[in-house]
Amino acid sequence: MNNAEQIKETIARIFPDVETVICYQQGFDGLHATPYFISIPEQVNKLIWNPLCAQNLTSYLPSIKKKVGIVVKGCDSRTIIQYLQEGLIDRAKVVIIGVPCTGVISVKKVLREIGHQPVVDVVFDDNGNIVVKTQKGEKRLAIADVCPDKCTTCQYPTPLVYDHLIGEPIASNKPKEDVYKDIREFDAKTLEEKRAYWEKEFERCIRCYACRNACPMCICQDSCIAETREPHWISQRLSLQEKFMFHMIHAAHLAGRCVECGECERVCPMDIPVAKLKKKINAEMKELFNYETGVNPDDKPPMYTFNVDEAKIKEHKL
Amino acid sequence: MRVGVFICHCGNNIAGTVDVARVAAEMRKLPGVVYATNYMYTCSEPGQEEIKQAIKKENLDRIVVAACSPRMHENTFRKTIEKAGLNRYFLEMANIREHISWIGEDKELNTAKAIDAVKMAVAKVMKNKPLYSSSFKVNKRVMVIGGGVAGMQAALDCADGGLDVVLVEKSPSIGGMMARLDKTFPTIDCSICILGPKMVDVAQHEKIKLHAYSEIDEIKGYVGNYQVKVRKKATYVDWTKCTGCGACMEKCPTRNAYDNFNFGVAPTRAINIPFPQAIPKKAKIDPAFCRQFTKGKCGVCAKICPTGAINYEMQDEIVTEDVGAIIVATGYGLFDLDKFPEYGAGRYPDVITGIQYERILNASGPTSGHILRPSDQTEPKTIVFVSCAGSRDKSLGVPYCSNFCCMYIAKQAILTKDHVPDSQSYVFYMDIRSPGKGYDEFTRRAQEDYGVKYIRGRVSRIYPKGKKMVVRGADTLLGTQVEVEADLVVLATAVVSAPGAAGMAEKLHISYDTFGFYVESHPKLRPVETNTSGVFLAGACQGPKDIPASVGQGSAAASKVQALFSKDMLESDPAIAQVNTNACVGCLKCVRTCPFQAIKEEELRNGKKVAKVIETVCAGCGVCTSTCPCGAIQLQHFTDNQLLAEVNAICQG
Amino acid sequence: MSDTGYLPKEKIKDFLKELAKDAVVYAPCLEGDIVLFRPFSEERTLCLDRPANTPPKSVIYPQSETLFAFQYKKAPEDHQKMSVELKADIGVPNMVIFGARPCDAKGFRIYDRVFIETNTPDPYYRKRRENTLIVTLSCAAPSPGCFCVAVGGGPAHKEGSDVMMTELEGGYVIEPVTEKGRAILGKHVIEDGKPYLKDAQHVQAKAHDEVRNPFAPDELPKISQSLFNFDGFWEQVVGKCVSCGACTYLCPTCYCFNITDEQGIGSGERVRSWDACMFFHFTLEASGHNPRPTKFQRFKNRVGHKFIYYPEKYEGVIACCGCGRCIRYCPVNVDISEIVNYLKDTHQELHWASSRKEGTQPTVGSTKDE
Amino acid sequence: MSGVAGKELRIVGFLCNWCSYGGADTAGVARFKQPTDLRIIRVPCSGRVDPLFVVKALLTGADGVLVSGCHPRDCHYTDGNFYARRRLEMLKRLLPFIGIDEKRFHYTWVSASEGQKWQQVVTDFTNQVHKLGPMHAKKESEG
Repeated sequence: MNNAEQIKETIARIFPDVETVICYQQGFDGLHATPYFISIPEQVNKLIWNPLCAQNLTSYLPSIKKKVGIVVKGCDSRTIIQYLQEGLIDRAKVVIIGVPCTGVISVKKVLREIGHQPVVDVVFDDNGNIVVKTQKGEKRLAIADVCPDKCTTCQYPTPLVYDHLIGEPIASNKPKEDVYKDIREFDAKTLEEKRAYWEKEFERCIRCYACRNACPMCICQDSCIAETREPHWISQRLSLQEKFMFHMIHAAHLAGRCVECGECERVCPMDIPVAKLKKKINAEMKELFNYETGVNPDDKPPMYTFNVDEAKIKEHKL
Repeated sequence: MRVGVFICHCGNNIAGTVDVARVAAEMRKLPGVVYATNYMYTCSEPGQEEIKQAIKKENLDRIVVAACSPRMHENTFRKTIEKAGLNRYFLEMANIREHISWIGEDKELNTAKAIDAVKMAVAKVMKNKPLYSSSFKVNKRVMVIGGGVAGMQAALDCADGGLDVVLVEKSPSIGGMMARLDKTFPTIDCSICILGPKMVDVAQHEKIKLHAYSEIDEIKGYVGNYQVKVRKKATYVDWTKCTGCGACMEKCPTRNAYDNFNFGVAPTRAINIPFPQAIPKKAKIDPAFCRQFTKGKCGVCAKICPTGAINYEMQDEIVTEDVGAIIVATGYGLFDLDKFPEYGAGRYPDVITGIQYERILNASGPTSGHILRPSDQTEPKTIVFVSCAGSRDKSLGVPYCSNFCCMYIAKQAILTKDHVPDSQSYVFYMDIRSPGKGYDEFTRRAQEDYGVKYIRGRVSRIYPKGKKMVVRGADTLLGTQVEVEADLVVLATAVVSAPGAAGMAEKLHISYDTFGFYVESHPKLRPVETNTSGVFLAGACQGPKDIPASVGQGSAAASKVQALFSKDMLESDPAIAQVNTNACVGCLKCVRTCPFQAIKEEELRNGKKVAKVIETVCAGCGVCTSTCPCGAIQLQHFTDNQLLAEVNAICQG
Repeated sequence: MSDTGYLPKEKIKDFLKELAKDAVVYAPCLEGDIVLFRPFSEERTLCLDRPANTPPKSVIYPQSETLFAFQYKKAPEDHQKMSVELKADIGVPNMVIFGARPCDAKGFRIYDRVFIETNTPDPYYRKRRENTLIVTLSCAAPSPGCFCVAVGGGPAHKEGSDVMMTELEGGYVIEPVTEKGRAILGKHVIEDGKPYLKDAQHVQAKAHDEVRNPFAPDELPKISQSLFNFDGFWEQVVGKCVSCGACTYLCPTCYCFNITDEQGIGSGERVRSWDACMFFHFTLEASGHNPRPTKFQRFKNRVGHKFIYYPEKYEGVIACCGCGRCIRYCPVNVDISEIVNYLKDTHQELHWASSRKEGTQPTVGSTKDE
Repeated sequence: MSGVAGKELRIVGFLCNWCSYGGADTAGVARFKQPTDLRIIRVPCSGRVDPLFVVKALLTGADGVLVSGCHPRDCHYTDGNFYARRRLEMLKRLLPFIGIDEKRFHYTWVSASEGQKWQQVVTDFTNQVHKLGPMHAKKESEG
């Protein structure tokens, strides 16, 4: 793939300025890409770049102290901007290789299409399709049909921040007003429906914290209050109440910070739509403070600032 | 853990509507509670003694007192348990009086609610940790904001007590409202004659530093260590050179400048000294009227000034004063006349306010003490005083009594008779409020000796008829309509909070009520303290007050400051934020939200970056705790676990 | 009665209903797009065509269980006297796990050694284990990432199961494994399976050949201690790990737990809940010290536990059943079989050792090709 | 267990020490009668109120939660209630999304001198929660 070659070339050039480059390599089967940490330029030959490279690699940045190169898509770049807003990374220590993206693949959606069969081979054709071969035959799927939900309303296909751009920038062709359409539709349901929905979804949660640990903005990690006794917000019981509370903690702590990368949902082994809560809050942040996460490094996350007169917050009457 | 619970009857205040014995019995069932009792007056000496005895006898290590509001007696009981050897933070109070017995009618429900409240307190106290104050140095300088009579008294008392005082006055001269009054009730003393010497004392006191024509820009810090930014407004006259000779004022070609001191009764010059006894007696230019500023040319004063003090280029100057305490004596304002269209105030020159009439009565006023009405400078023979012009009127947003109008109306009526013996004064009143020493006698004198006619009723309308003003109102005693054709009408306009009072409160972090008056710590027992430690109140900024009350408060506030400064070191409130460096991930979101810049970044020996609380600066609000996603920064005494214990006690039972 | 039974596909629901008469039957059911073991009922959709997303371990070893409830009691005559009343309930209904896979069933054998075959058996686990009948379905084909044959198992491995079913076109051949399982053959809907046994054995053998063995030609992987103890190795291979608990919570052989007292006012419960060695809090000590503060050390422990410590203690048995879930559902596709493969390769060891000596960064990716 | 069965619902109140707790005291001193359902937790500042306390209360047994602080600009700690306003508004808008009626949660500003307003707030909010009924019993019937 052309882009892959360009990325490889660029990576070769930025060594030894950086000590590590984070990119992708083939995972355990043809359908999975996995993060790839390169520390010498020769390793670059195993790098891959295709629509399977869905993971947001930027999650690793705050924990890496040395100078690092990283491959980012448009959506991933919002995380970097959010990190900059919150002062969580040193921009000078990151070399960003930006790659404009036309959409990635949701492995979960592909698996659904192929009946969860082990894959024998995966190829991409020139018409935006992924061809998945299994023991039971071959399936040709349009990438647009098996992309994560976030891609369907993507506003930022081209990285918003980068040091090297691979290929030409792409403009979004998705209507801006559709970004929170799903949220509005869900919100239109009755309270009982919504409550029942979440109870059914959260009941499956096994508290593995994959959503939290994969979340680039969950900066607490080892100190997460879901596991501590000091403070002791939730118990070790596996009740719905505790699971619900954990997801509310996750959502509340991401208020005005969630970059909508969808990692939490992508990694959930129980298929819980955990990103939805955060997206709802983002929709409100947009409405209340005209704030969008991860687009402008000079913005202030809305929960850490205030206006003496809030234009959009009206006093509630009883 | 051995918790002791003490349920107070508060006489019948609590026991009347709460079954206190049952509350105590329920508490005895709780694990951890080894002692629970009820007592008639827990705050009384024997009541406190009982707590101390129980701590010793039952070996109690945590105490819950269920009684009145902790805002009332938390400190009392903290001291009690401290005397018995417990850390003061091992006390929790359950407010079963203000929040329960006094507001609920059903004894069963009240009792159930009280049981919950005490249970919550027990749950919390079991999570409490001992906290220890540290001490810090006090800067024994005091700032007094406002140079009226209350502020002057406070400044003088502090200075006489040996404290360095910074007095900040907004207007060009100290003296405040009292300097404008003619005589004072009930003695008919000359106001400026008794105030003048005090003003001079202030000016000459070596311990008092005066910033006149200055305002407060910003206040930072905490008790013992405030940093106040004072804006010295540009006067365009170099006061180090100005001798107050008045030559500039005499020669100033602008003769229509608004006279703030005289409340616009007559115009003044664009450069002026407000009144003869002004302290400091210095000139100042009003750029809104000065031709040099409005037209760009004139310069007369600059030419005439013998010391070359005029400086048209002058800018505001900011000085920072470090002080340990602040006395707020910012006084009051007066109700806006325009809000009485039915009284024609503002439209008819012969309808004036009480304070304007003071200036007319005053020998140093624009009429040199001759009573001349503004419209045609003739001597009025029939004068009508309207009391409660705005006061006690909910519809105007002033439901309260303005405190001293009844008295000054009587005084003005008496003075009117003295000045114009053939005059007749009428007073329309709602009630005569004259509760002070010699006050009632005074209002009677006005009626009995000076023939002032008091009409009980409200004025509905005032309108002109030829050269007269017709005052129409009701006489509720006679049950008739009355009309008086007056030459001059004096409105006793309502006392309101000083302009900008709310903004000042916000700078000081003190509370103000709906009307902009500052809220004292306790309406009975802490009348000059505020809820912000180191900030005290004096005078009418707290509510309408006459001169003796204002002076009394000035002295009271000064004595509070003296008491505060009697120690070299103060104890800090240990209920401040604390960082668990193991849990802190160094995201520093707390640094962003702390309203006091009390958190900074610190690097540990292992290179880990964490938040650090500057103990003396932290005010204990807890914004950081609710900001911190990992619960690493906890406001002591209000930690997540302590509040969760209370939530759980309610929700899980 | 024949030794082999046969369950025609159309009678599978009747069979489950029959089982449900005197037991709670947990079966793999479709929920949205995933498959979970749920108490079976008519409304649920049975899904047997792929392994469930979660193993059935929570049926016998719940993710969170109350060991006992405690309540503080005050003596009515003297409120200073307090006692604690404990209540433990280990009453467990009869249960059936239907449709477990051989790897899932083998997982219970890993637990049995820890919770039952010891001087201090765990009453909670034992009771559940004893009351549960495990009806396993052999795998006709491998699933993504699975490698049971490399760790002593296989797609029709019978260890841990009470009954083994093998799918044929029209039904399931039923082979009892234990005495407890034999009772199945007496159920109404079960027909004689003898005529189908050969077919079933053929299916099983074919499946066995299809499962990958990452450690081939070794029968069981042998781990090189020096490489295992080299920190740099772990930093390289698990740099991408996000340290979540998906691998352990989905693992049929992970059994580490935490015990906490969840206290209310005056009462509470002692709760045993799964813990995950990948979590920071797993080894966090009260002092604040953590002997395994990094994800590298934690991952090393996970591999060590499964491939070194457990086998050392229990006669060489590897505490991994090769189900592949930790690989399939890992957020970043960390592949334990790949890591173990590195660890057993002596060439790798030499390479790692030399890179350590030179003080350079050892690199996994590039050496794999050599 | 809080709340007298059949007569009361469980309402948790978080009141800032300087304004609203004082306002509730003022109401008490003036004997302004109020419904008894409310259980008050004193916090230094409304800025101390993590929205998660509200969630925790609502998920574990409260039928309603009330947060009250100083009026904007009148915070004892200058800015605390400005943060509270943003956080609590966020929560207010999130609750219906998870199926909790936003009317079960109210945040407002009551100063230490506003005893009467406090009485009104407590009365109105209690009535509002009663109109919705118990949250947790309702949940059981739903399930």
